[in-house]
Amino acid sequence: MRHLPILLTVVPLTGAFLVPVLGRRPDRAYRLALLSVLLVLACAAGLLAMTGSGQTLQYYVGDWPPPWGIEVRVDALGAMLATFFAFVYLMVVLYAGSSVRAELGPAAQFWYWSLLLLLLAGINGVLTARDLFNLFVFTEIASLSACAIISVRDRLDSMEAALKYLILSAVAGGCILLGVALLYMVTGQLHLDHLGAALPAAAGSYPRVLLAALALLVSGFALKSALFPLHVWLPDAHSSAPSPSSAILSGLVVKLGIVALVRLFFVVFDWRRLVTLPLPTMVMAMGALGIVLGALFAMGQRDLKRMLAYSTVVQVGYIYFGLALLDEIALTGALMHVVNHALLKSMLFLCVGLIISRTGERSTAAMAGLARSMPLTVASFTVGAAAMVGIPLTNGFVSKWYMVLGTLNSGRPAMVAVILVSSLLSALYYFPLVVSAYFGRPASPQAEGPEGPPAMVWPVVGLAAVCLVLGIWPELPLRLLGGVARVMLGL
Amino acid sequence: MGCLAFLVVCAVVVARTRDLLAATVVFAAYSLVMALVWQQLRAPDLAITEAAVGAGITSLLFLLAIGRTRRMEDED
Amino acid sequence: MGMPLALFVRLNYMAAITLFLIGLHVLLGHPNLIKKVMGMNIMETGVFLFLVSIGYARHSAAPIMSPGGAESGLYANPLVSAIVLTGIVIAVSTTAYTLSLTIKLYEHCGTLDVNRLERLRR
Amino acid sequence: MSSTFEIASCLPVVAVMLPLVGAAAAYLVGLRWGLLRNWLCCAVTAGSLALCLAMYPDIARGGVLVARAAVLLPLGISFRVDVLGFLLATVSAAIWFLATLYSLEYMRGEHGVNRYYAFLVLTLAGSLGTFLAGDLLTLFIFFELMSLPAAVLVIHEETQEAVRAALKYLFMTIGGSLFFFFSMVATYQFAGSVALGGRGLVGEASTLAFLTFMGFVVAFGIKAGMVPLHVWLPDAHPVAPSPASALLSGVMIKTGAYGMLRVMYEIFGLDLLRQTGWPSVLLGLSVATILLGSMVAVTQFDLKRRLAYSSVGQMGCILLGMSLMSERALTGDVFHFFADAVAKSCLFLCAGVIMKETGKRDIRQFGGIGHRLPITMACFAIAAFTLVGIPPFNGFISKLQLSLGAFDAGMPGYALALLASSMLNAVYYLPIVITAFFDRAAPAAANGAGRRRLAEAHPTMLAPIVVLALGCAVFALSSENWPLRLSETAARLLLRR
Amino acid sequence: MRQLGATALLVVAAAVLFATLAEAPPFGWQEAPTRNVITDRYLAPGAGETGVLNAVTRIIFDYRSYDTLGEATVLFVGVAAAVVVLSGRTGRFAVRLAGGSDDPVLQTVTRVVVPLVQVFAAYVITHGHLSPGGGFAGGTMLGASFVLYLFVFGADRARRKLRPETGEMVEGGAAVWYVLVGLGGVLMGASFLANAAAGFPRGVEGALLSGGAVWLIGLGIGVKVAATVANLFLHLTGED
Repeated sequence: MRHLPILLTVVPLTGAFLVPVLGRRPDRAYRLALLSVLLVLACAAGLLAMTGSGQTLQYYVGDWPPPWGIEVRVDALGAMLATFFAFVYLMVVLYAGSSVRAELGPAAQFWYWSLLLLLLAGINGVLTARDLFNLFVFTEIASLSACAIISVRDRLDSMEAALKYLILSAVAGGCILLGVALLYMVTGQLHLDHLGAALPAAAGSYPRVLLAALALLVSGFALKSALFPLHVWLPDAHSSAPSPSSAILSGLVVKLGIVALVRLFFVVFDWRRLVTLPLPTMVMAMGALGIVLGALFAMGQRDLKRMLAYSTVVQVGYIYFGLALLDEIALTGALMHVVNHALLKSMLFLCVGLIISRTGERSTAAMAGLARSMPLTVASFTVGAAAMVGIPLTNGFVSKWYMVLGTLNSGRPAMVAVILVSSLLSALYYFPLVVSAYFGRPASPQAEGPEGPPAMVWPVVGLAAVCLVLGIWPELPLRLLGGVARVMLGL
Repeated sequence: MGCLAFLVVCAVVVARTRDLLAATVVFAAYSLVMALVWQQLRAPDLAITEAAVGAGITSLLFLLAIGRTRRMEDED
Repeated sequence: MGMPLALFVRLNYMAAITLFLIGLHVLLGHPNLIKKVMGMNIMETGVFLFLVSIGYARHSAAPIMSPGGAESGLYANPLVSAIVLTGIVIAVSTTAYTLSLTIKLYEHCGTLDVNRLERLRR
Repeated sequence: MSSTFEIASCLPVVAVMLPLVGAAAAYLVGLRWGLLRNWLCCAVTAGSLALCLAMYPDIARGGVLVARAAVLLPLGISFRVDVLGFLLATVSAAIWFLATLYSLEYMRGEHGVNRYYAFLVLTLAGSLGTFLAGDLLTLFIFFELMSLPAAVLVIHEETQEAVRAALKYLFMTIGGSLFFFFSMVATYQFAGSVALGGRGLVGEASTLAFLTFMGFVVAFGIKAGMVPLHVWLPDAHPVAPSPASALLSGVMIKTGAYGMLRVMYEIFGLDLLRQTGWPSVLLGLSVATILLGSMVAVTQFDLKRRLAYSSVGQMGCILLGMSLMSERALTGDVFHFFADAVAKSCLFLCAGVIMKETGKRDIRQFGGIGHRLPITMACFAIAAFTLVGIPPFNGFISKLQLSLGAFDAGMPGYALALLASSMLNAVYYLPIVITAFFDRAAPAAANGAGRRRLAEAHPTMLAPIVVLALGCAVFALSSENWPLRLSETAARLLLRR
Repeated sequence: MRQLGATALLVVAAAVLFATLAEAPPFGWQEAPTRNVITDRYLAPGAGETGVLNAVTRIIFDYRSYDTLGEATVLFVGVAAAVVVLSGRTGRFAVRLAGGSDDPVLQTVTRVVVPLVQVFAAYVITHGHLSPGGGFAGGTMLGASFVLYLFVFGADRARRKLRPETGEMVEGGAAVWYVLVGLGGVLMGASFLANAAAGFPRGVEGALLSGGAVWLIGLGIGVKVAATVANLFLHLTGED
């Protein structure tokens, strides 16, 4: 049981390395992927149970104590995110099991599972990393494998989108590494907590170097997590990828930049000193811009997947907005929204994947009158839309409640308008789809038969069910995240 | 000190030149001199690795890429 | 007058940052894909040069210990070399993947120019 | 009656859960057996009416029923039934039962019937929950649970016009709920709790408090059809099937006014309102609502659109009554809730019969239908007289109390507004009744039949109309005006706080 | 427009970075902040705690071997993605490089040089913990020798010598080997990737087999990098 923190990353790695060893057999690779994800979910659930009472699990890799060796630490936030991300991963792998044959090229059939497992390893690595350079390495693994699962689709637009994403993530990687170098130059430490301890002394003699390092790290991770002005790569990347991949990209990969910045903001840099810098207000402004302009773009889209991609830009802006408030309740709300959005957006992308695979059309008009032939999918889409808008009894409402309360608590009542506008804008581009699905006239004659293979439909329904359950009984995640927020803010 | 100047010149040449093959050759030279600089900065491991990987594999990759695409940068 | 002297003492850092900026400029500014990948490599080697320069100390020896284990002289910083080694391998794998994407895109649309690719896709 | 003590009871929880579960059951049953589903819906609505009535003994003794159901968020769902909540919940359950009975016949042969019944019962759960809610969060949740499914009722016909009206309704409702959300969170910020029934949670008179008040005004204004925010109402109500519009106009827009009432007297408190004078905003808006709603109604010739605009007018009276802040005005206001709910739903049900039997929507062609549909038109007349405020009916009592209340509050000018509302009501209701009964228009000759046979509606449609019409009259005539007595107690409770 | 934007970004970044450089610790300063308690332990005289003379290899394969595992994964991801993309359908503008020339001089020289390179590569891999070099450099050289063979004798003969399937299998196998050595530490009661703590024999200082797990991991990495490079170039040339 002591080794659970490291197993989170090692199990998917081993699974990924075993895929080519098993020979070029897609079905074997799929079963291996399923097994690995199940194991990861079990590990994550175990960790969540252990860190439930707020204590954190430290694991020294290679038995070398922190400043010398690398430490892997799992706190309540890491455990909870790992559990929900692993659950989403399980649903997506189940979904992809039957949807992948149509969309992928020949060689991709079995490499796809290896790349998915590598991405999961990268995600878990970032969630549990406690060493700055280790965080960078796992962010690179995640970014590279994220590009890979876009370009597995043997089509021109996927490859072009993957290339654009790859080049921008290389730029981000360069900036982050330079930031790490600057920090190491003035403090000599790489472990997050020791770095945090050494910073005040270094700030005395090298203030500008630290500012440059902070700027580079923030812009690098913001570029990787598509904060507003740096989001240009996201719509192409997430809309041209195969549906299971876009579900993971929008749901999980985008959150890695956010988790990394949360670690940096609250563990390394003393956030009370950050308040004096213009950084929080700048991030808040970019978040607000992301919310409004992203929503306007989303309304203009005719392609379902591009609309969902722009909606991701909005939600990332929303989360950054909550973080930048530097208020305990808003932080709880923002972290809760990281989980909510992971569940919601992956479910919505899988819904759209089902709709596309059944009607063959990607346009928003494809949803007209679909409720009769695809009842379960449209019902889940409705739950997703309701949660995005923040209707009560969905998990979206819970995080919206905490975000607005946090905004008021931090003494910025005017900022509440931004959050409310984001809910209204989400309604403006989600609800017409739901209404047209239930009450519209189907354009093309509906194909008969069930709405999709059960292995594709039930994961979608499962995700929707979890969103509702989180909406009705949110106290477990909230208690955990409340504790994490208090610890981070050092209250 | 001379090597650093050479490196910067190589980088500028790679940036300016139109002919990709020439750029690749200059890039190989750039990697070799970079390996030399690292050896001077007392990092022999990196010197060997940079020589093998930077000059070797990366330049080879560029050559193959140019082989399979086109040589001149500005298209008609 | 302190500025040029301060910079002269840190010549290596200046060179490294210059390489980083040239690489960044080529990566973002040039339309040709292969030129972009070269720019990416130059940018990353720039960062690596910066890192190695951090680890260097005047009159220090390479961090290889002699079996006798006697003297404890001044050695260059080994941690920096480890970091750069990892960085080099990351750079190579990114380059390999980007170049194969470039080759495939060229196969489908016959151009390496990013603007033309954009128009073709729409 | 002055002291109130809290009785823990599960009646409110069961009353709300029954229609919730009933709706799901009705939908599932409805997939196979239509008839069984119809009776199931009637049973469910009747059951919730019975549950509400079962609360009467405790309420009569002055008790307040309290129940904490599930724990949701830090605040949890809680119910708190006092006299006002009980009165409105019982009235809405009764009207829902009658509307369900009415739709058995009305919806025969229509499309999407299964969905209609399920959402009809679901909106009942929403409105009951709103009236019985014990804190703002529960009120917000059931407020949403009522307004969003109502969009499905509005869109029932699935015509292009219905879809547009429903979308407009949906977006305005969501906009309204955002304002409500902001104000609720701000209240939580001020007082650390959102429970109703207190003396007044928001103590200070800061600009944020005013913003919170205006947030509530906008949120409930949209639902209640206050003038600048009423634009969705004249489109949505006429498009919906008649029993649905009866419920929409009769009960659902009342939840908006009810919410405003609760917020004004239990969240902000009487003395804070008097000290800051914020209700004057509501006074101005309600007068505008009365005048504009009634005047536009006069110009409408489509029967349902005229009724919809009349609802806007009547809501203006209710909003006016609550912002006068005098005891008699409040009594009149609560009674007017009751009177308008009964009368307006009766009118809409009659309109349904008229359109179903004669197929005509334009008032000018209503000549002589009084002879063909004597009972319906008689009930229509009674309900119309109630709303106009002609003495023997409920309307007169509430208008009287409201005017006296205006005098008590020292603002006689507003009594004039009430008088104007009655006059305008007369202008657009009475002509309908007159042409229906006394106009020898030509339709009789058109179909050439000898003596026009009595083409009255199906008894299950007529019964609800008659009961509602009696509801308008019997209480005023009978010695023991039960709803009025309850209204007085409610008013005293609200002010005493 | 893109050119203008890039230049503007260049100027701003240059100004910021050069300003901060002036304030950085001087180059080659012997009391720089990075020379602290951490580097003192890394630079322990002799074979130190890990039985490895080369301080950099100590860090790569023992103190921070989790980083190296991550980095081997990055290489695996990069090449796997490249392989997937390259084996897609061929486009209209495809240019195939089968390689290979029947020039006898070239072939004989290659036949002589390739084994030599492989011997040197084997030396570099196995002596990673004693002298500069190590898994990565040696592995790359091993891969490069195969690529030389590939270019001279053509893709088809190279594929006969090393089929892509076996290349991938060796690559995956070596990576799993690395993880297994790590798990070995777990089986022996210490934590993942433990070396001395897990009881791997430190061996005689300076001897070929000293350094316990470090030597095994170096071997694994060498084979993995060689297989990966070979696999990449196999897919870059020849029919797929």
